[in-house]
This record gives sequence, structure tokens and C-alpha cells, in this order.
Amino acid sequence: MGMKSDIKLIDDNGLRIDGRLPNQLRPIKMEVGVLKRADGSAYIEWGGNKIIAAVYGPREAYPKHIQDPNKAIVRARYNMASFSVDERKKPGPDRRSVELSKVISEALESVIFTERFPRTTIDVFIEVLQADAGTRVAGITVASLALADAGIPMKDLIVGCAAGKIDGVVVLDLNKEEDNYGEADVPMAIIPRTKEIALLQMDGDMSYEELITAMDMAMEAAQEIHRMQIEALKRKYTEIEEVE
Amino acid sequence: MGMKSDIKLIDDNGLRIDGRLPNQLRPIKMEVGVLKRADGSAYIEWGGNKIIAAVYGPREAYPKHIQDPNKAIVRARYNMASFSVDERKKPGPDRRSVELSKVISEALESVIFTERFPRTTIDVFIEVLQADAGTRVAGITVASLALADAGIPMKDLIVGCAAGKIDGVVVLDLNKEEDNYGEADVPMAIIPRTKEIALLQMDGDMSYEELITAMDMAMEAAQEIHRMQIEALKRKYTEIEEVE
Amino acid sequence: MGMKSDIKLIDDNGLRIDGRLPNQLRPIKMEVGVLKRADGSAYIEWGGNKIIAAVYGPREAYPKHIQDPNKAIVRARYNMASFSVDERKKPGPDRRSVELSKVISEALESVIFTERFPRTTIDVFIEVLQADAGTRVAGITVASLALADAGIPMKDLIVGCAAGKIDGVVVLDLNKEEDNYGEADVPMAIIPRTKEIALLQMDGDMSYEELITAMDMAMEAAQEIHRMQIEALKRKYTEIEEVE
Amino acid sequence: MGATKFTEGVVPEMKRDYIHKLASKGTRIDGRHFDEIRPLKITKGFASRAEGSALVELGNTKVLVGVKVEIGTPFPDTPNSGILTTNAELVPLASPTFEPGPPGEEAIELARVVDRGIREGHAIDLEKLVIEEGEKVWIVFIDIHVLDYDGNLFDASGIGALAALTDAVVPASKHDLGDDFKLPIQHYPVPVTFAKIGNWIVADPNLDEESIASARLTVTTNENGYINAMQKGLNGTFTYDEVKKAINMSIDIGRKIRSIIMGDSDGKEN
Amino acid sequence: MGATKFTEGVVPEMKRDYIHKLASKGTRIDGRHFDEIRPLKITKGFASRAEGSALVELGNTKVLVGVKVEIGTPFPDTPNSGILTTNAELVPLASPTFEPGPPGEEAIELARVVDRGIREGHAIDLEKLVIEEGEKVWIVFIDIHVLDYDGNLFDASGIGALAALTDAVVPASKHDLGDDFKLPIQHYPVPVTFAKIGNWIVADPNLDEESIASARLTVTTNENGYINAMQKGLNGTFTYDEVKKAINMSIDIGRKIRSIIMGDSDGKEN
Amino acid sequence: MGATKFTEGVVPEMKRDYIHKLASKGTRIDGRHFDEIRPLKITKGFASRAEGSALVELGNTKVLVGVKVEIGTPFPDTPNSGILTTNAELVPLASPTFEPGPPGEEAIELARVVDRGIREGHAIDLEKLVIEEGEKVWIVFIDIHVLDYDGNLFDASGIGALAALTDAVVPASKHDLGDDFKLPIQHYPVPVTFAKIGNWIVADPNLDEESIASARLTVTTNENGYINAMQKGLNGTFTYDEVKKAINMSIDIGRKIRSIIMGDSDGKEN
Repeated sequence: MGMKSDIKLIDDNGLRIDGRLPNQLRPIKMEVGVLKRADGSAYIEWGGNKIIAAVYGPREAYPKHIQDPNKAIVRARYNMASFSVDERKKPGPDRRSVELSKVISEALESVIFTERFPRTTIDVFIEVLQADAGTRVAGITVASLALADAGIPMKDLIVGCAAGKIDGVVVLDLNKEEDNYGEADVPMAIIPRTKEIALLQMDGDMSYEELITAMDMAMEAAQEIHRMQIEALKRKYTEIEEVE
Repeated sequence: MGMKSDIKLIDDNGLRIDGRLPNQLRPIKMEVGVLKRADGSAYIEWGGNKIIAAVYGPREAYPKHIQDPNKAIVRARYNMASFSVDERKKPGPDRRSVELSKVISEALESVIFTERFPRTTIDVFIEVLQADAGTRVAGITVASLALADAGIPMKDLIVGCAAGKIDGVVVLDLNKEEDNYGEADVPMAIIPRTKEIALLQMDGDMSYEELITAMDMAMEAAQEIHRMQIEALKRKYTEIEEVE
Repeated sequence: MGMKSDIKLIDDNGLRIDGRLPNQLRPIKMEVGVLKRADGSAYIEWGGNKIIAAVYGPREAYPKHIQDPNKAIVRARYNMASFSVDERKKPGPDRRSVELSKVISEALESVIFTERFPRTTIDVFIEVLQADAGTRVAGITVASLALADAGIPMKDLIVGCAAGKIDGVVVLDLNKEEDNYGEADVPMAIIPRTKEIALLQMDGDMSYEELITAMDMAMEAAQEIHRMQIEALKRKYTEIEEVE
Repeated sequence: MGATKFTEGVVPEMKRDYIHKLASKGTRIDGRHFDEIRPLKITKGFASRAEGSALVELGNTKVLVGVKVEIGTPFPDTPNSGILTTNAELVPLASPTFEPGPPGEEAIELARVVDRGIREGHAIDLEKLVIEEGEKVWIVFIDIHVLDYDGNLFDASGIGALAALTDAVVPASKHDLGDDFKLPIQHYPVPVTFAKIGNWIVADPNLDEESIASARLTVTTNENGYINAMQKGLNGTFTYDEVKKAINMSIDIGRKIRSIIMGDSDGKEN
Repeated sequence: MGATKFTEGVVPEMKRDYIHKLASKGTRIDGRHFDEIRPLKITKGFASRAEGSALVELGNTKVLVGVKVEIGTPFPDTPNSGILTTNAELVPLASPTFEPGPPGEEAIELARVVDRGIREGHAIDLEKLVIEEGEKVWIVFIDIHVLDYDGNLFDASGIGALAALTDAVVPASKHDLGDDFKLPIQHYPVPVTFAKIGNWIVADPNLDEESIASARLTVTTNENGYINAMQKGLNGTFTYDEVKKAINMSIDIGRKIRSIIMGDSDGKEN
Repeated sequence: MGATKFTEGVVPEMKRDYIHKLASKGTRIDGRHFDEIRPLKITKGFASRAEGSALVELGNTKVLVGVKVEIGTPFPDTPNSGILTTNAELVPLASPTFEPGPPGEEAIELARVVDRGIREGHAIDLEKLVIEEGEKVWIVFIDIHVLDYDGNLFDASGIGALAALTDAVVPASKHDLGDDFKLPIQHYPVPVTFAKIGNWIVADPNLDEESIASARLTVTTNENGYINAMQKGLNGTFTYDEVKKAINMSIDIGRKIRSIIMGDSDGKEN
């Protein structure tokens, strides 16, 4: 957030550098069941983001001493390919990806009926192949589809979405330039049916009113993204039925 | 030891740069029972050193294969806070702290009745918050109090003390400048009652006679430090009784 | 391979810089049973290479979960001493030694009757004390002797040998300069009796015909090296008998 | 291992019930109100080899934060800016559940949340820490050393970081770069953490409360009442209303904490 | 940790027998001939933040290779040469047997075999990647990201590496070093891998075949039919005749694969 | 991993009793006197790619020490001094109890004790290793490679380090810095190690003795009879008189060892 620059992020017509309105999402494309080996998988293109997610499990937790006798352990691993960003990223987890893996794990766990699978792990692997801001919320959204594809029972499909502030204007779904030169970013994960908040982070500088406006925007967009998730799942189902 | 310099460490009156006589200790302050979570704890200020120690255990050794069926394992971990020295120290163990942890563990074990607690560990954590030479001997001294505070049965309270040589003179308890520019340092740990030696290291350049003089000095000072340990423990007891 | 240079590797008489003919091995010296602690050991000098090998096992595999109920696990560890090369090598495994350890393990396993020792490991440690090209094939050759010295039952003594191409000529057993400035290297491990190939690597640039010529050379030299292995084992036996 | 967990296994069912029951009556296990933090004591300058330091006691939780200021090279993309870096060590001295080893995910999250508050709140005027543009700048290291863990490390550490920064002096003279000067502080972002217990939201949870909480929210606000950072944790959820309520409370509580930090008061909330 | 194994424990005896029986009849579990590779599809430019990339689908095996080109210092002993470095990540997304952690011996062998083919085959003209002799050169990073593992990572990765290199552009303009230019490719080394099943040698083994193979051989050849790299794996052996046969087959199959890479054809072997 | 222990589990009670009984009669398991070291053989120049090396055989204990001399940058606080660095590898070849992996506490202690002797004994005149003040100096790497472990690595390694240093040549010509020259050695510090067995103190303990010792003391003395380093180990204690006795013995024994090192004698103590 907040690198200084002369870049104008909102033009005189109130449009953003990629032509969007303040409350408009970037184009989103989802596909379910893209990998053979994983128990469940999905792929998302969200603006310039390309992210793939796979689910393995529930499978016996190993080593045994980490097993929870009462429930499954949900472990998400957020990882960026070295070539997913402009400057090559050294392979392996850095501090940022460790933190994101933790908050994503917690968010996903909030919708999974973990108590049905004691002593197991449900492993969710999120690989960012091309990054364009908002990877964590896109990652949650696609991970949710992979969980559904793996047949993991959930209260609801969880949805990730971010809002923020650029050039003093509250906007939805920041892209890379907006994230770099903007004033605030608020990534959220929302359970669409109950509108509960499962992930919430924020960084930048916002008044209380601005923050509420931003959260309102994200809450609303979550319903739209949720509809796309349902569509993606239906496409997979239909295909299968057609094949049969 | 032995960095070259023009600094005069002993003045014309035979006094040291901090005004001490050759066989004089720096001011020492001890306090027992300073932490809530630990099973035992203590804090020491010794010259410019500020060191805190905590004891956890005896507790079941984990992983199981490290358990000794005949006795407790004593594991001391000597650690310096990044900001405890002039030039920031990278967090985590370096080779020096690994060696010190080893010799301190061995010294402390020599007074503990480990055979009473088979299959357990007794963990001693020594955190150097501010360093001014002599941290290992101060660390042993305060760790000994923390062990007592944890109720670990011991033959005696072990005492750490160092002597050395500066400007050709044998002196007790070197401070940082004396350690940097002096000619030898002899850290020891002594069991006050039996006068056995539980830790002994030395580096520098000393004749046999100088070395014996230095060790004599440290052996004697150990008795004085031991009295301070007893006082510190008494203060804790008294307080408790007063509270009750 | 293939660093550019003006060095002439073959002179006008067709001789190599160390005076060898194209199909001539460097001097080789082997000795069996050189270490006290190991279950088996051997030492080789091959040109400027000095390599020692030790075998421990079969011993119970640990941790238990790596045990194979049907056979022994063969684990070779190829390691270079920091001072074995011109520019000091940082201690510990690098990517090259990890790869070599893997292919050497696989090659050695091909001759060992592993099914006789379920749930065990057979550990082979190869230490390069002085390196002069061809360390992996010399390492396999000496490891084979150490295995025999440890009494590990094998189909045959495995032999390592390399051939390659320098100045456009196919030659046997490259030395360091030839390896640095030559055009190709083909390290092999051969089971002398059956002429099976247990290790085969290659890097450089060779026509099919050149490659076959090189492999022919190495296959033939393997028989000669095998005779030296037998001699080295006999010397050890004889000594023992003489002692008795 | 670094498998350090803040919570320590199973809390006895009875204690859990007891805390919930108290909450339903509007009170807490240590008698506090929902929006009341524990007694806060700040000792600045505790560790004198550091350029700045603060020992924070928040109830029984004790955290020592040290600030070191050294010379380094700026990042290529910010040649006109000093560097801030934050690290947290959950040393095993502080809790039976902390293990030696490199920082685990708990320590990393802690360091990053504290860092985010300081950085996004623009606490330090990093542009004043340039010695030679693109070549040489001051690096500010914030090191969080946890000594006694009785819950809510986020607030104790964030408060300690801000207090240590206000205590810090840039050691220019040591490097022949003129007189030493106070680290340039321009904003005072303060974190306040809430736990969700049943359907109640309590500020500054102690260890018992933290252990049975379903969700956690840290909100960092500055002296203008602006929000600079948030971090939700744990596998439970908040309703939107709960989040709004927590943000509002954080502004009020943050103001009280800020006055303790700046006044170097010896604590006693209220 | 890092104990990633390509094969996955015990293959049922029945499947093993079945594959052997098929081999004795001259065919394979998926109906291929011994010298027939699976359908190959190459999508260049898939990852647009990379300077070059290629998504390779070889049957059900999926590998994404990205090429980054950055500025660095040459090695002291090769001041007139750019730098090539190859890395492989067996991310746990791709197989139930892959584990998180630093590259294990499987990933290291994979990276080194791919690297050897590209390097010894002189695919890149590294001398054209010098910016300032002895001071500044272009570094080419090849990163292999395995997405779905159904056997024969060596070929999928080696093909992906070559395809991504042919897709790559050196970002000179970004660094004010003139116009961007295509990475200078001078040779086209292609790996072909064989597995020994019983006494049969099959090309491009799938996971089932790989799991029961006794030995493996990868042969990398270039457009002139020269051999640039070989790597034998597994604890079985080859006869000398089998090795010769595999080398010969690799030249033919390599030629077919090369035409797919260069034509950016959408695959379908034959 | 790295949990290498010098001692190997439980020594049979019978052997322990036997060694004690022998000690009470004034002798040892291999017939030596208390103050007698095992046969010592030193082969200098064993590893010829090193700038200096020595293979030390002390009874059945074998240690190869190599010295590399390379160019580097001096530490900021000692611009007028070369650099000495010592490393020890307990490679698993040398003992069934040594494990692969980064140096554990045993290897670190060994390296540091050897280093301390060489450094504090001022064996090398580091000021003669400056090439350009504050910019370029010679770095001396001492690498201890243990080959066969039958007790008392401290002495075998310390003797090997000193012998390898006396063998070492600074490779100036390779770097166009004039003629090669012998590494400037000014003192000859030699370590002698003692073990406490029951109430007896024995020199140069072999593995059996080491395994049942209650305490260990290494004393490093130089050619003037001055003491340069001491290190007490194990969880037993020494009386003050025992320490004095060991120091005295170390001066005598050190003298004998020194003459073997300097004479390049082929060993045979006495």
C-alpha cells in the first residue's frame, strides 16, 4: 500500500485505469475438476490472476501425534510459482505465504464439517501461477470449489473478495497497480448464505465510514461471485451427466 | 580476547576502568520468581548484564525416543535477544550459543538429582536481555535460582564466576571492555559447599601461576555470590509468608 | 564440460597431457579394511583421486516408518571434503552430491541381495578426500570393496569407469583438465560378469558412433579394474591368514 | 519444530462453561468489563544496548521490545526511504507450549500484524531516515521478545513496538553522521484485540479467554481515529455487526492506551 | 519431509502381472506401442508474468515451466557468459505422494537432468547474454512447476523447458538496455525417457508403468541426432543392447517431439 | 538428525567395572600409564588440493585436517588482520553413532575448542596475512574431517590442525600476488585431554574410557609452557586439585606431542 507515485488511479469520468466502475469486479472465469491426481481441484482466472487449487483428503493425519481425535485438521498451503510475479520469487514459503496459509486455513475450516472426519487432515493446495493482486481472496474462492469437487461436506461455499481505497475513492477488487499505489486494501472471506465473515484483514489508512463502505461493497460482490461458483459446479455436473 | 588497543585497563592507583579493585565483583542484584507461566524463574542484574531464566519440568521427555529410563535429561538453552548487544544479533542459535548451552547443561546437571525423575526433561531457558561480558556465569547463577524456585532437588546452588588477566594483572569478573581488550578469561562454575568445579573454560595467554591465582579468586568470590543467592531465595520465601 | 580454452588435450603423437594413450587408465591403487569402526571399509587412489568408503549395516532401519518389510534399503552418501578441491567447498550436501548419492545408491543396490535383510539399512559412506575427475566411478569401485569387506552378499563386485571425448577423440578415464575442457563424459557402473549396466550418465556432445566407442572402452576397462578389486581383496585375506 | 500453538490443548469443559456463564452475566473471569483491558505498565529504556526499548506488562503477559537502528542499503524500488523490519521470537521461556526453533506461523503472524500497524499507520517518517539517496539508509529493526505469555500477544507487542520506537534514538554520532537524533515518529497506531466468546465480544482476552474463543479480531487505529490495520484469526466467524462494534471499541480503547504510551504513565487503566 | 517418492508404495501384484502380460503381447495398458508417446499438447505463453512459459500436457501429466530473465553478475571463471539455472518444484498439489518442503533428491535429480540437456545441448547461446563483460549478464531461470503427476516428469519438464525458452523474450527495455529481444536459441535438445518392464523397453512410461519399472533411461538428443545427456535411474540394470536400442529410439522420437515444440502444434502424436 | 553423540549408549557394566579395577591398580585397558598417550603418527601433505594438510592417527582414531587459504574481506573491526575459521565434520563414515546433517553440538564444540587453541595461542601471525588493509586479506580455513572415531577427537583434531598449518603454503602466485610463502606460524599450541574415571585422571582417553568418564578436561599449552585454552566437559565435576594436576601434566605431554609435530616424526610415542 501507499507507494508514492504520480499515477492517477481514477480518471475524470470516475473510471479506473482498467476502465472499471468503482464497484465493479474484474472478469472472473472458473473451472472445476482440472487435475487427475487430486481428490478435488479447480482453476480460476480473476483479472490477471491464474490460480489452481487441489484438495487431498480427508486422509489419515501423519505423523500420528498431530491427529485430533475430535475433528479433521484443515491445512491450506498458499504458494506462488517463482515466475508468477514480475521479479522472480525464490521458491519455497516466505513469511507472507506462511501468514496467508494460516488465515486461509482458518477461513476454510469455518465452513467444513470437520467433526465428521476425526484423526484426518484435509489438505488444500493453492498455487498462484500468475499474480495480479487479490490472490488470497481468489485463492479462497477457488479452494472452496476444489473442496466441493472433493466431496467435502460444507455449510456453504465460501467466497473471497476484497475492497479498498484508491485516490480517496472506495473501490471493489483492486488490481495490481491499484494495490501498489492505492491507500488501503480490505481482503475478506464471506459465507454467502449467513453473511458471516470468516477472513478479514486490512492495511492502509481509512476512516470508519470509508471502511464500512468498502466492507459493504465486498459483502455485496460476494453474492455475485457465489453465483459464479454455483455455475462452475453445475457445468461440471452437466458434463458428467452428458457423458453418462 | 586480546584485541589490540591503547586503552589502559588498570590505572596508576591499581584501579580498573569502572573503579573496581582487581578482586572486586561488579554489583549484583537477584530476584526469584519473576514469571507466571514458568515452573520456576529468576532474574539477575550483574554489572551491565540483565538476564532472566525459566525452568520447565520435570516434564515428560518428548519425542519418546530421547527419554532416558534412568534419569532426567537437563537441557539448558542459552539465548541472546537480538538487541542485547551493540551490533544487532541475528535471532536464533549461533555456534557460540550452541557451545554455551552444552557446557551450561552439563554444569547444571552435575548438581541435580536427575535419577529421581526418569524419562523426563528439565528445561532451563536463559535469556540474555542486555549483555556486558560474563553472561554465561551470570546465566548459570540465575538458572540455579530458577531451578530452586521450581523445586528441583539439588545438591547445592551452583555458582558461576569468572576471573582473568588484563594489562598483565589477574582480576576478578571482567566487564565488556576488559573482556575485549584483556589477555585472558577463565569462566568457572563452582559447587560452593564442596568446591568442586562443574564448568571450566579458558582462553587467552597465562602462565601456570597466573592461572592458579585467577582460579583462586573465582573460587573465593563464588562463596560471596552464593550468599547473595541464599538472600534472594529468602526474600521470596519471606514475601510469601507475609502474604499468607 | 566444454569450457573454452586453447589447451591442447591430445598432442601430435596422439598422447594425452598426462602421457596416456586414449584407452589407458590412470594408475589405480586399492586397499581393503582401512577403518576400525566401520563394518567394512576400503580406500582407493585413482589418478589424483583419494577416496575412502565405509559400510555400516545391515542395521535396523530408523525411524521405523522407513523400513521396508521386504528388503534392505541401500543408502549411499557421496560427500566431498571441503579441502578436496581447488576452491574450498562449503561443507554439507549440495545439489550435485545429492544427485550422485542417488544414482550411486541405485547402482549399488542392483548387485546386493537386499531381500535377505528386510527392515534394515545398508549405509555406504563415500568420502572424497582429494578430487581429480571421475570421483563417482572411483567411489562406486571403492564402495563395492567396502561392501565386500562388510560381508554384504552381492551378485558381483560392481565396477565404475568413465569414458569421454576430448579434442574430438574418444578416450578412457578423463582426468581433471580433460573433464574441464573436453567435449563429453560418460560415467558408467558395470557388473563385470554379466556386463549389465547399473549406472549410466552422460553429458556433452557426441554422435551415436562416438558414444558407442566410448561405452565399449569403458566396458572393457571395467574387466581390468575388476581384476584389481579381486587382488585388493586377496591381499586382505592373505594378510589375515598370515596373521593367523 | 516451531509447532508452537498459542492455545494449549483442551481447556477443561468446566472452565469453558464458567467463562460463558460469566459472560452471560456481563462479566469476566478476572472481573473486568467486556471493554476493559488489563492493567498496563510500560517501562521504556529497559534494555540499554538497544537504541530504544520498552518492557510491556499487560496483566501477567510480559513482552520486551527492542529497537536497533543500523546502516544499510535501501530497497531498489524505494531509494528515498529508510527500512523497517519486524521480528518476533516466541522463546520457550515464556510458555510451556512454545518450542525452540525458527519462527513458526504464530510468531510470523504476530510479527506481521505488528509490522502492518506500524508501517501502514506511518508511525515512522521513513523518508527522514535516508543518509544517501539510493545508497545508504537507516534500518529500523523491531524485535519482539515474549517473556511471559498470559494471552493477547498482539496488543502487548504492538504497544511495546510503538513505545520502543518513541524511546529510540538514531545513533548518528557513532557513525560520524552528526548528532544523534530521536527517531522521527509521526503517527501513533495502537492495536486492540477482541475475542469472541459465545456471542460476546471482549477486549484484551487473557489466556483462559483466548483458549476458548472462537474468533479473534485485532484492529489498529491511530490518533485521528483512522483504521490502519485489521487481522481476524481463528476458525470461527464474526457477524458484520460484531465487526463494526469491535472497530468502534478499538478507537476508544486505543485512545486510552495511546495516552499511557505517550505519558510514560505507569499504567492502571482508568 | 522432502521424502517425496515418484512411485507410490506397492503396486498391486495383479496390475503388475497385467502390464507384463500386455508387454509380452507387444502392447501397453493404455494401448500404445512400445515406442509411442502419449498425446502431447504445448501451450506457450501461459504464464504472462514470466519472460517465457509453456504448459505441457503429456497424457495426464501436466507441467508448467516458467522462464524468468534477470540481471546478475557472471561467475568469475566465465566472465563472457550469461548464466543458466534450473529448479524444479514437486508441489504437493500434483500428487498425494509429494510433500511440502525444500526439494528432495527426486526434485533435484529432475532439475539437474533437465538442466544438463539444455546446458550440454547448448540450447541457449549464453555468450549473447553478456551485458558488460565480467560485470553484468542476463541470468536465465528455468522453473519447473509440476501440476499433475501421471508419470514421466523428465520428458514433460524437459520439453516444457525448451518450449518456454523458445517463447522467452529478454526484457532489455525495462532496464534501459535497448529493445527487448528473443532469447537466442541455437539448439533444440529433447529428452526421451524409457522404462524397462520385464525385458521390454517402453517410451514415455505413465505412472503405472513407472511404478513397476526396474530401470529408467533418459536420453537427450538434438536436431543433428547428437546425444547431449543421458541419465539412468532405478535399481535395475540394462543390458548394453537395451541401452543402444533406447538411444536409437530417442533420436527418432525426439525428432517428432521437436517438431511439435517448434510448430507450436496442438499435439496429437502421429 | 545431528543428534550425534560421542558416547554410544550404555557401556556394559562389566567393562565399566573392569576399567575401574585396572585404574585402581595404576593401569589401563590398553596397558598404558595414566599419563601416556596412544601411538601418534602424523602424515603431512596427505591431501594435496589443500594448501596444507595432516592425517593424524592417534591409536585407532584417525582425523584428516585440511587447510585452505583463500582471499576475502577482513572483518570491519580488524582491518589489519587475516581471518581464521575452523569447522569440524563428524561424517557418519567415522562411527555408527555419527549422523549426516549440519554440525550438531558435539561437532560445534570440537571445532570451537580447536579454534580457541589456535587463535588464543596466536599460532598464526594473522597480521602477516593482510593483502590490502581493510580491503583484502587471506582467510585460513581449517577443516577437520574425522575418519575413524576411537576416542579423544579434541587432541587428534587439535594436533592435526597445528600440523596442517605448519604444512600450509599461502598460494600468492595463483593470484598474481608474488611468490607463494609458508603460512607464518609463530606459536605451537597443543591440546591435551584428560578423562576422570572414578577418582583417577588419565590422559588421551580411548573410546572405552571416554564412554565411562564422568568429566573431561582439555588443556592447550604452548612451547613456553603457557596455557592458552581450557575446556571442561561432561556432567561430572573435578576437584580443584585434579584440575591443577591435569594442567601440569598437559604441559609435559604437550611438549612431547609438539616435538612429533615439528619433527614430522613418524610417531611411536616414547
